[in-house]
Amino acid sequence: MALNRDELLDLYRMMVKIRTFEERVGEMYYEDKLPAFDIAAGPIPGEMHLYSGQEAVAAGVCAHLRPDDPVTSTHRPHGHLIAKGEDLKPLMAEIFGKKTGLCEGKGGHMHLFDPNLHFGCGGIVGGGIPHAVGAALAIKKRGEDRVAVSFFGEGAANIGAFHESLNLAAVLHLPVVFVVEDNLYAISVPKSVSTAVRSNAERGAAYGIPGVQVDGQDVIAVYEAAQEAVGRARRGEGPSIIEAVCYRYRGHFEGDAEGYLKPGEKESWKEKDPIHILGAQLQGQGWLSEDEVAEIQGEMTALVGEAERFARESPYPAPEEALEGVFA
Amino acid sequence: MALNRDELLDLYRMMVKIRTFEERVGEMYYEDKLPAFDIAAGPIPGEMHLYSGQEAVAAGVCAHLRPDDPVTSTHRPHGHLIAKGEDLKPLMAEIFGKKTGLCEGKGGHMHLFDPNLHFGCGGIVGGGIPHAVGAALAIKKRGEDRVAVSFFGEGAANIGAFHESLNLAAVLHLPVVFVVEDNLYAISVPKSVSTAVRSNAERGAAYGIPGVQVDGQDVIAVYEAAQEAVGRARRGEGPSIIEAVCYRYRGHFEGDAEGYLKPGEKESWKEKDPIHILGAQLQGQGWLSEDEVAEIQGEMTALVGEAERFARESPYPAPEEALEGVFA
Amino acid sequence: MAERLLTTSKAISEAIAQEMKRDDSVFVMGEDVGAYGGIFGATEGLLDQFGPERIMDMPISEMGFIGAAVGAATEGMRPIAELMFVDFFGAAMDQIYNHMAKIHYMSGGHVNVPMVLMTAIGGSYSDAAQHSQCLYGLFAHVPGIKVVVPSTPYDAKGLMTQAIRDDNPVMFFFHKGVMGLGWMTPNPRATGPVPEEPYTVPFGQAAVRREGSDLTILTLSLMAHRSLDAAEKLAEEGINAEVIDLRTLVPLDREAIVESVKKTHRVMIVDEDYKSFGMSGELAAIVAEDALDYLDAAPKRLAVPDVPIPYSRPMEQYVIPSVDRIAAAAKELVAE
Amino acid sequence: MAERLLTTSKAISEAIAQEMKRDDSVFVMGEDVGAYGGIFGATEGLLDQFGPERIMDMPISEMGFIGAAVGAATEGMRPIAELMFVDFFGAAMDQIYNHMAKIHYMSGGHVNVPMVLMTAIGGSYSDAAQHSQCLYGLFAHVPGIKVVVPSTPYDAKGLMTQAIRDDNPVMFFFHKGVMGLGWMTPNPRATGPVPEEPYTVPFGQAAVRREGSDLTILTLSLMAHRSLDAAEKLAEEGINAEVIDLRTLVPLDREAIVESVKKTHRVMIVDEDYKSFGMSGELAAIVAEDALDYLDAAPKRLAVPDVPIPYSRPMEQYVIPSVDRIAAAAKELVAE
Ligand SMILES: Cc1ncc(C[n+]2csc(CCOP(=O)(O)OP(=O)(O)O)c2C)c(N)n1
Ligand SMILES: Cc1ncc(C[n+]2csc(CCOP(=O)(O)OP(=O)(O)O)c2C)c(N)n1
Ligand SMILES: [Mg+2]
Ligand SMILES: [Mg+2]
Repeated sequence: MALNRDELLDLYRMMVKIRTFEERVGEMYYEDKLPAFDIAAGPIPGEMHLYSGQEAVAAGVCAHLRPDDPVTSTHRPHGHLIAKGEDLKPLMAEIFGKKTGLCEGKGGHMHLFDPNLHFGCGGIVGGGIPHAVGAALAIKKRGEDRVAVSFFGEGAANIGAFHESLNLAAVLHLPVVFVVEDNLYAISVPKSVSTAVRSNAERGAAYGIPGVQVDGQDVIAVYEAAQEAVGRARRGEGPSIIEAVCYRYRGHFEGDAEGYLKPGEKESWKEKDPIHILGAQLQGQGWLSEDEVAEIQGEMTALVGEAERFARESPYPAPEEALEGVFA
Repeated sequence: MALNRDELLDLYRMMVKIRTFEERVGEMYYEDKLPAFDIAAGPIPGEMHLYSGQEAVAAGVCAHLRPDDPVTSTHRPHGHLIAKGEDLKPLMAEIFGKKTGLCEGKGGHMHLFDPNLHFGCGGIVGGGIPHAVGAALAIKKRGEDRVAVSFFGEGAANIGAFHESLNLAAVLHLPVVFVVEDNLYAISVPKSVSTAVRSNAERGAAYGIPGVQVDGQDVIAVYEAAQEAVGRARRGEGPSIIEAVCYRYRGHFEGDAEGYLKPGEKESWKEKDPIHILGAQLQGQGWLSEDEVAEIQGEMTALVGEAERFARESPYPAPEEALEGVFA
Repeated sequence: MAERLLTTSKAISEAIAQEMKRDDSVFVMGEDVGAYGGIFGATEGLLDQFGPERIMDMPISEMGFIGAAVGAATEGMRPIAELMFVDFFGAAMDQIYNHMAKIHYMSGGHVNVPMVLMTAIGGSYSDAAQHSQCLYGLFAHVPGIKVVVPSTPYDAKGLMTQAIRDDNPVMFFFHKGVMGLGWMTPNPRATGPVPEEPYTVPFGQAAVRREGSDLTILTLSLMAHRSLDAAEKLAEEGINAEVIDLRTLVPLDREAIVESVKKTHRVMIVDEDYKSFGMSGELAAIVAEDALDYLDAAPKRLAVPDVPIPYSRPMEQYVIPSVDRIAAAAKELVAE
Repeated sequence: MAERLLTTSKAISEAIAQEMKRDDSVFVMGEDVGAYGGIFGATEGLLDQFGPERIMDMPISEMGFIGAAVGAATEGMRPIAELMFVDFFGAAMDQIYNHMAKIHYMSGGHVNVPMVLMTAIGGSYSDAAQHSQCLYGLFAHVPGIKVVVPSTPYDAKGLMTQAIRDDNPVMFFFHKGVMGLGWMTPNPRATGPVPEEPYTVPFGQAAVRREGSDLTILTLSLMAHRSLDAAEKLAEEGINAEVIDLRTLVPLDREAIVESVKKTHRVMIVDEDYKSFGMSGELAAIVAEDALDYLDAAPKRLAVPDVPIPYSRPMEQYVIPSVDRIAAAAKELVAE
């Protein structure tokens, strides 16, 4: 089922939105940290894992999701949350550690929760996978047609929680889709050093779950694979696994010297940039002009700028608020 | 390669030895515990998981092992340790909690260690699997031709440690054999409730490991599968997984009311008893007379009796010894 | 009408059944919780009443199913997960303490994780190093988990009901020796009066099980039983021990502790957990902080002396506080 | 000749390199320990020296590879495994405490597990609830693990050398803030004199970092640095603090603690771990047990107030003891 212009433009716009957000965060991250880099300094302290380059995965999958579909993400969560429909302001404010942030400054960039969007993430590799299974269990128990999705990296597919989660989802026949983003590395460790199998999609067979590997640079391929998997789950036909092969542009985290890359590797991936690929397709169809490209970029830059302003102008939480909220 | 008479008789004798040991432990376990069953009472206190019924697996696999081949086992370890060549006396004494026990009374039935036989086990499901991988890593690092073997139940194949261990063994191409004893249940939970796949041998594909499922009642089938897997490992050709389908006769542990069994189930398995199967084959070949059957049984009964006497007559450790040996 | 007597295990399963009837979102996940009824009987009879959709046997995958309980809880269900023995927590600890315990806080209070993680603790029956531990002190150390450790059938029912209704993650530690199981060493204190109708016992309120004037014994779970038995012996010798059953460690009834010590001027902590860096240290520290000037003797700690639990009976009995050792230590303390 | 100055991270990697040269059975397993050199530099340069057979990058599977280290150790190797952040221990805890810690004891002393598990601890740089914890108190609670927490480059090298040579499992906790990393907030105490030749620092010997007479500060790791800074401030106001760096929690130098408190009559514990049921309680309890009559004031504990570590800077700075708060608390204590 071919996508129409509006659908494709939505995907395009979403990818640009994510990219614009991430690149701006990446710029601001270095404010007040240089010349002698101090991770604790600046308006955005701490670790920072950005999603630039992988936008097609979040956009292609989340295009099929409703606000009430639970999504769990990782230490690299902004793209998923934006694609899920988050307002950039509270997201940016949280990254700034402000009181107006999604989590009132307690969570930070790796720990973003939005109950309205049924979104959660965390800094522990594999930690979110069982949560998606549990959310799917809740859905099944209530007889709803919601679908849970768990995003995680190819590195996470080697941890026990992956195995236990897929097995549980399969034996309980739950409405959940596992999306592996194979961006080739777990920090510096390439997939070839961490597993002897080519594709994590093939691991589905170990649980009785259908699996497919797709080109994660091609948002349409991701969209189509997700359509099938999400559809299957929504119809009560059980879990699926998708592995999308993609690439992260900015290293594992900001400050990563990337000594482990092969020469020219990143450049060659940038030639397959997911936004450019879709942009070229749309332009080829005559569905996107140069002006529109600029317009969309302008719109997203403005949105991100607004979010930035909101975050900067928001107050910090009072120090003593740290003592509140351990228990409900 | 057909087994000769001596090889088959060795397998037979080993199975009888294990069975005789287990059944005697099972009898003694109830001493001083009845009429009002008290798990803490009697000469053998605590939980007791016996191996009766599964002897073909331990015997068939360990026939290929040398004393210096590392083996890790589970909460149901006696059979593996006996097949590995353990003297019944210190084993029995440990089960009695005596000072002369393998572990001087500190370990007990589920925690048996013998560095001379490179044997270890433990009460945590899946806990021993990574140890076998680590032992195999040590072997590989030293360029030795030893082989590590890990025994565990089909229930353990659903825990994360299984996944992580198989993945690690595969990517490091280690000399290790994973032996899944599928005795249909994890305590009361049947395989169909705990996984959606038929055979854990198929899970090997998720790691790039060859896998095979065999009839665990047929010691020759187990022997042959193990011959291939152990040989592969010894030649440096990497890990394998074997799943042997078998049955435990005495419930999960002593005292198990077995309310979860289907009617007639145990009886029908007893008709496929591994000792009887091999015995009948041997008798059919004219390699084993009725007299020899009785003689072997008599020999094993005597051996177990000696072990029992040794255990009963041995002293308990002094209470204060509890304080020693936390650190080397 | 005669009081109804129940074992602790029946009290727990009754609490779960009543809450399951009251609230559709409550369900149970665990290994052998169905047909088997839970290895320690905490879910006995529930499968027949509620069926396998709500009493769910799990594959052996504690990280997976406890994590799934977390995910179901954040979606508004109220799961009760059973970790068969607390000793297995290491197979699930990431979900327990990085997720179950922290999500509410990390979310800025916007997400609740209303779940109960119940688990069996304790030794004294030769189950050795990997099946005999208590470890409640470890969970009380990491913030975000309510830690409940009942000693009586009455409390077990009321605290379980409270735990299920609580909007926070609650760990519920039942000692195998207080459950009243037919196959454990008989313990008359494991059976007691339990009202049939649902009721709650609030968290954070210690129970003075026995009033006394000569020393305060701070304890909980099976050690509360042994301390009471020891107190009876001590009474015969004219020593009057006050026995305080803490019931919950998080929240902790600091006031009750301090008040009692201010009255008796002597304190002994009886703990089946490892001695160092755990409950006994915390309680002694609290007393030193808040009642220093009232102490006539140094606080005394009786706990497992920082060794794994040995298998063999004489060694195991030596490391887990017994009635005799409690009484002896109390006498020493009073004589100081 | 001028003393050679190293950062703590270089001191650690040097200790590892020297022991690897000395002993073929030593090797390193961990995530990003190879080309990356360890996220906190503890294995920097080792891949070039020893190659990927001995400096082994691992898949993300802490249970698997830490368990494999246990298995390799029982076969006579001496693995050094790195758990990237201590916060991830929950993914491996079963192997750490049910196997690594207990096998020697359970085997009746017949099997050794000579391995080092090194891990990064600590916060103060907005890495939030899942990447900022200390948790050494939790590992000190479970028997069978030696717990080493260095604060200086000199100690880090000597304690690491000792750890590798030790026949027991040793957990080695390096605080990110004491490593002297180029990308962390600069800390002059993270660089210091380190002899080039191999040497050991024995376990169980606290270091008196600063002598004083008005109060004793018991601490370790980054909090030792902050306590020393606070002590300098206090000195300006005429308060003379003795600062004791415990260096190892298991074994613990109980004598040094008690002796110092008997001298100063006042004790404050400064701890970056959670306050309750942890190190600060244990140390206060020890003081109450062994030096009750010498105390002129109740022991004081400054630690993370039982909340997960919040992300936002003002909140994080509020919960982790700072130089100013240490100084203020000390002043209060002395005034009591
Ligand atoms: C259990 C656990 N182990 C290790 C880490 C440290 N760590 C954070 S991200 C990461 C790599 C993750 O790789 P992958 O899953 O492929 O995701 P990616 O970063 O490539 O998006 C590692 C090892 C962690 N956070 N949690
Ligand atoms: C991590 C962990 N979870 C649960 C248990 C409790 N338990 C002990 S044996 C067992 C069943 C094991 O089943 P399986 O692996 O099939 O071995 P079998 O008993 O059938 O030989 C369970 C659940 C445990 N010991 N460890
Ligand atoms: Mg990756
Ligand atoms: Mg089984």
